[in-house]
Amino acid sequence: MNENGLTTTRRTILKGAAAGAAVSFIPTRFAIGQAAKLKIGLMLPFSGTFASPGVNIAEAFKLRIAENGGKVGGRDVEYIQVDDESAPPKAKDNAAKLITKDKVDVLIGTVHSGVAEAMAAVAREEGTLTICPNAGAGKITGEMCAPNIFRSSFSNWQPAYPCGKVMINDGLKKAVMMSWNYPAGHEATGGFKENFVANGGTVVKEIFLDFPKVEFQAYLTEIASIKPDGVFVFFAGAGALKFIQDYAAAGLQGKIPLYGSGFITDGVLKQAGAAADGIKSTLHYADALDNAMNKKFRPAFKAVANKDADVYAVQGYDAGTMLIKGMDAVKGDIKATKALYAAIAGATIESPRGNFTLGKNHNPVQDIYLRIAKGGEETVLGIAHKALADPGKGCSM
Amino acid sequence: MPALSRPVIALLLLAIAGAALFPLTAETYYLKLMTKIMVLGLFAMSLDFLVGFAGLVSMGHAAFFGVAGYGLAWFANKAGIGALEVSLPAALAITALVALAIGWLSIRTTGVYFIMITLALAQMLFYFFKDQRYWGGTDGMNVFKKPKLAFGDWVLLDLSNRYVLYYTCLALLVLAFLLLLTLLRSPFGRVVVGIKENEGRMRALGYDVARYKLAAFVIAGTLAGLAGYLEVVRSAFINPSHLSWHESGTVLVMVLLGGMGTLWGPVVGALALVMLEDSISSLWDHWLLLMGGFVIAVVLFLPDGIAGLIRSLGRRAPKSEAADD
Amino acid sequence: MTEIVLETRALSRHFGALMAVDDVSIGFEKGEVHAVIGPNGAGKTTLINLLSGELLPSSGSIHFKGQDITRLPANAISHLGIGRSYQKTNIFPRFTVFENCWLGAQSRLPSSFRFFRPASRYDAVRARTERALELCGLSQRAHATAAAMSYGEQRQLEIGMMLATEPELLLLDEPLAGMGAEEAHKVVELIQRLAKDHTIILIEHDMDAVFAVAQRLTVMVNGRVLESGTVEKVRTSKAVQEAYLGEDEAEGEAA
Amino acid sequence: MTAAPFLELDGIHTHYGASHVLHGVSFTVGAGETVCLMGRNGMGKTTTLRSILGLTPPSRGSVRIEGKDVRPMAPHQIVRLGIAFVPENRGIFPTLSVRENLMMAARPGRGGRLDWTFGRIIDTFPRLGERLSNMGNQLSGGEQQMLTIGRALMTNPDLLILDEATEGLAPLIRKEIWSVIRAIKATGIASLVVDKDVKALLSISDRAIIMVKGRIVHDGPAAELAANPETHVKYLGV
Amino acid sequence: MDTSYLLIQTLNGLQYGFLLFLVASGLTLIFGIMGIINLAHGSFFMIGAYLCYWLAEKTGSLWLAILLGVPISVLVGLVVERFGIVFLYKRDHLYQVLLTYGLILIFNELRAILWGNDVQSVKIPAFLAASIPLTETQAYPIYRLFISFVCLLLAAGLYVVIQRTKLGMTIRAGAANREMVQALGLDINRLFAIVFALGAALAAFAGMVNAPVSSVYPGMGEEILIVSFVVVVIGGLGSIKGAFLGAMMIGMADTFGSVLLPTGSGTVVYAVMALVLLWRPQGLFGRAI
Repeated sequence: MNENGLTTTRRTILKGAAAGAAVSFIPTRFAIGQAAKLKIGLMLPFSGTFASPGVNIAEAFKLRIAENGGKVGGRDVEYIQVDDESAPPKAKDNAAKLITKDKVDVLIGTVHSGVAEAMAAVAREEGTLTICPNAGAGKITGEMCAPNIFRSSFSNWQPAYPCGKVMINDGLKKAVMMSWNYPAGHEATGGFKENFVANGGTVVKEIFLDFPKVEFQAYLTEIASIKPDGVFVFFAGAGALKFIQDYAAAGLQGKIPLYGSGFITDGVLKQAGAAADGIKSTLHYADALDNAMNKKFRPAFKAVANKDADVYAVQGYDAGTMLIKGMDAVKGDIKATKALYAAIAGATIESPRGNFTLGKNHNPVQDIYLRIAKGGEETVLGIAHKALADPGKGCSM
Repeated sequence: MPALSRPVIALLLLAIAGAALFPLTAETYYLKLMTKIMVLGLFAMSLDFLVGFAGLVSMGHAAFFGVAGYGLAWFANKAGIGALEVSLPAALAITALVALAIGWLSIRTTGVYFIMITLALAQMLFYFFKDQRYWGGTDGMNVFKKPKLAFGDWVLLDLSNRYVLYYTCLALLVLAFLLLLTLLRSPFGRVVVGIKENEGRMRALGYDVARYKLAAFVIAGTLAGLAGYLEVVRSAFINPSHLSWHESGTVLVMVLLGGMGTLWGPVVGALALVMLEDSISSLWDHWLLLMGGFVIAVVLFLPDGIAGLIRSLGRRAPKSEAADD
Repeated sequence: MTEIVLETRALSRHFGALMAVDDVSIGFEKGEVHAVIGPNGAGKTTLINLLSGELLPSSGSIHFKGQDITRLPANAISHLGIGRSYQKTNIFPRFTVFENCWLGAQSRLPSSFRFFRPASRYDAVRARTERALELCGLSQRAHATAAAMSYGEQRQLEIGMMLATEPELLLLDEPLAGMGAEEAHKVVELIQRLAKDHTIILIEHDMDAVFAVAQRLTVMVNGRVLESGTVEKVRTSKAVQEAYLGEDEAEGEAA
Repeated sequence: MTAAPFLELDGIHTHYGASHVLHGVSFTVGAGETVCLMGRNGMGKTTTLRSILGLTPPSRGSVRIEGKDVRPMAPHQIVRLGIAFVPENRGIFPTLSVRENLMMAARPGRGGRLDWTFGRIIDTFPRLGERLSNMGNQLSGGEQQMLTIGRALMTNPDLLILDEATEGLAPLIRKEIWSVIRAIKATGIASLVVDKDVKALLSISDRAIIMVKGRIVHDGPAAELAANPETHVKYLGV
Repeated sequence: MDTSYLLIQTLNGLQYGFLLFLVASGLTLIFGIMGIINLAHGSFFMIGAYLCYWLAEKTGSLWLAILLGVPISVLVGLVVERFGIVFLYKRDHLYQVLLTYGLILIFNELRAILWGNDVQSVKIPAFLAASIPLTETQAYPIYRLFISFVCLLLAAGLYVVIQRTKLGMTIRAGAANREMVQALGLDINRLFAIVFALGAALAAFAGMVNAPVSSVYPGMGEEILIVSFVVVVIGGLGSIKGAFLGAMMIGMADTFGSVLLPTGSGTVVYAVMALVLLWRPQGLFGRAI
């Protein structure tokens, strides 16, 4: 990209640093006697609906760096945190500020898909290494994919897709899908529908309500009158909790089985209690996963964050691993972009969710688990889909 | 009618010269910030024409800002057209039509009704873009393909270049200012200003007041559309919040802060507000608390805005007033 | 000269239960000065508001030169050549006198949807403005701000703005209201001058002024026409004597 | 009659925005006295009344009620010192019924005096009694005027201020209003009356005041003025 | 669409309508009597909801929360009136819009400081948490019936206060002619304070009873404010009757709109408003403008 070159050159001149191109192995900036700190911008929601995922990601990411001796590729790190408020309109300015004013070397973020897309757009333009630790917007590793953009989490399509088959396997052929009227909702329900219809199911009704409204009553009334075999939903956070409670209050729990992308129960299971009993969901992680990494990670996270780890924490942790793997390969020279990106893309990431690799479009290729909720606990029923890769529609890389 | 005294003209010329030289010294960040300020300044100026001159207090001005933005996004993303000579006129034409429709409905009312109806109709458009999957819902659309003005291989304007964009915005801002000044001095402008001063009397003098108000509304809306178009070029992003009533409120604050009925005041208002946000927001999470207090303080203590302040400072020379009598 | 230019037929307007104008039928003749008198609240101003299109009648109709103008808006009526002045000074206070009259004069352009040429270069409008200023006697004050002028001058401006629209029929609502004797005299002279080539409908309390300029009178009480005709006819009307002009005596007897 | 008059204006100046309307107006109204305020349109009569009530506070001078300066007070506090106001435009509440118009104003006078009750008002204005459940805007002009006066009396005032109470009314109704005012005067309530009907005014007033351009030009016994028609012809131009 | 389905949706529409009425009636009263256009009115709704959440957490009881919350919101209303709105009585609507816009920013930030930006939920009291089964799958939550009932009760109470009491007469009189009310010896400032506090309390109360079903979130005040504007514009500014009718219309339009036309639900209420205005620019019960 023409523009990237221009920007980088220009900034280098402005900073009056040694001509960058000639000394590509040496970190460009020096503090007294040692390599300059690596500036990491954490652009995450620290307030609002997604504050809890935001905080968990940040804590787990820092935990991973701390486990690595507080260094990345041999360089000390400096964090610059920005609360993105999950507000897409502010995203461009926030990201641009981090890159052009604060001059971060790496950008980590974020939870909200719309914000992440805006971040990715700026990152593409400015050529800054960016790792997305949650937002599942298909575009980020689809039509917007770029050599410098990675994702440590999932695509919205990914955890929902296997659920279509799961419902068919349970003998349910007539489904209602419901989500918020926003791209994440459309992508997730789309993934479900793709697999559900392909295996002989029919979606009788698609309900999309205003984001982030949680007034479900009118729609639950409608579901009750349609009487489908099952309901598939994509909701997250407080909205998910509210949905589970309202679903039970409307008398539908146990009468019409409820399925969802795993976010329906993640992080709200304790509060939902019995109202969540029987909900089946598919996700690339489950708290109860039985592997060594997970058993090590969960207490470690609890020790620093003072709360239980969840899928978001795992994704933040893995973002740290991805950065470390890449930077170690280039010994801390962030300017060696080609080698850096290749190292990340080719790595096998040891994760509490089980090891995964990155697909061509820089999205994880990972196992999707089937879980069921009961009495405030989630039980893993098995793997719903092994090593599922996002199709990465529209990505030409 | 907008009287530009000599010191004000001198100040304005100085400001334009300063803005023209600014990119020579600025870092990318400040270059972009200035571009943003000019775009918002244009937006505020268009609202000032409506509020400060035509006397129509609209709380839905962001609707036009957003519609034009979506217009550009449609051309770039859905139709794949990057030609400025297509997308700009088309986006402005759509905006003008929308302004005509909203104006036609709201002009029939006055005062508080007008405020509420413009607010509600803008909100209707907000939901239109928010609810339709086609427009990308709350996540909006990213616009990577920036418009270009080219004849064959000869590229006249490539707005993906940040310097070109900067100077385009500056030029359009100045042009819009001159256009509105010209309008205000024309017979049309006299009528518009007369309506603000005494609507009933204008009617009795034989003016079909509603038509002039509607025309003023459409002109202001279309200019807001120009600002919206540039905003999307600048940020490469559009989502429903560009049409939200917060946006309408903020731009109204810019108009008041800068000084109503001056055209240039609101640009100063935009500058002040953006700089304030830029400097405080990173220091304090709850900077909006300060902002709220600031807005209230301006309403209570500086009702004529910064322009009023400048004018009262310049009132040392009573000569010009004596000349009037 | 008995051509009727303006005519009301059974014109009524009520506000709630209040009959402000009640079944009024008057014909105004071309070229005459026709005064409408009556106590405050008799419905005179409401009548003017109906004639100028600022109020819609509850029933009845208004005809101007044979055309039914009952439902026309005020601006359309102005364009037919009917101008009005207001009882309560109704000007553009923050504009200069010149600008005030300019707006009247400019309204006679076929349209003011002219966006680019500076207004000041429309010479015909300028000429009309200056003529109106001359007529109402404010040429010397053209550049004073309207709000800063004396009450009497504002009253003159009130008429000047109307004249700038070059109407053929004038509706004057108490042009002398609140004026001192000298100022009043000037306005009476102005009305006399205008009377030569305009039809004038005049509401006025000052009886001396009314008798000085009017050829015909209509007396209204409680929204109804009590009497209408030549000055002599009204002066000698028994009904008017009792109900209006002579009421002081009636009160005196009661006392 | 005590030493201090009930109402005393002392050199008040009042502005409406930039225009200076009253130029040092001074006069008094004694307890139980009926005073009329005359002058042509725009001479400042209504402004004088509004200045007394604090609705348009004077910029200079003082207004005293029973010797107490009321200038710092809010209109409702001034009124509660025993004044009732019948404004020029009548000020009927159109969305309230006749009964409600009267009831909302009801309060005892100073010292808990309750001379005027709902019943007595209805006795005084039998026509209101017939229309109790009608809304204010369904009344004729004369009925509205009676309602305004009745409503004023419901506050049991010591001073009744009437601004153009007979304006725009048919002669018969006017007569009725004048006789009501006379009856009120007979009960010992002081009044300050503004009207255009000079003869009627002079016949009921104890004292007459004439205003020209925001100044008092004449203040004397009404009978004296009635006997000297040239004075009022000069100032009032009738 | 069977009858029980229609019945439930109608109940949903009515319940939303009643809630809107509580908010809109305050808005319209404040405008009608004080001439103030108060953008911050929605903030009282939000404050009510957050107070309810906070007090319910502290006391463990929704009832106690409402009992304590109402006087607090009255107090907040009084403070806002005395220290903010009071400066606006003689100012242009433009300044009213801007000052109350500033108030919104302040309220939102204070809320963020006091209670954070998270979405919170309030528990429905146990004895109202059940549903009334209508068919095999359809049921109607009792708490929603309770909301409708309470709102209807309040609306009736408001009607009685306004139509039958001396305060009500004074309020109606003040809406018609502010100066005359003063001239009759009634303290208009006190009346303003009462009306403003009453409006604030109604909105806050609506936020409280609604908190358990809608949950509590930052943007809730502005959301309801704008819909309330629509209600008031439809009903006619200053008219309580109009506000009631408008609220019912919008409640129904929104509920059925979101079911029948899910992706156009946001626009439905505004389309209704536009239609009403085409027919009557001053709203259903508004005075001619």
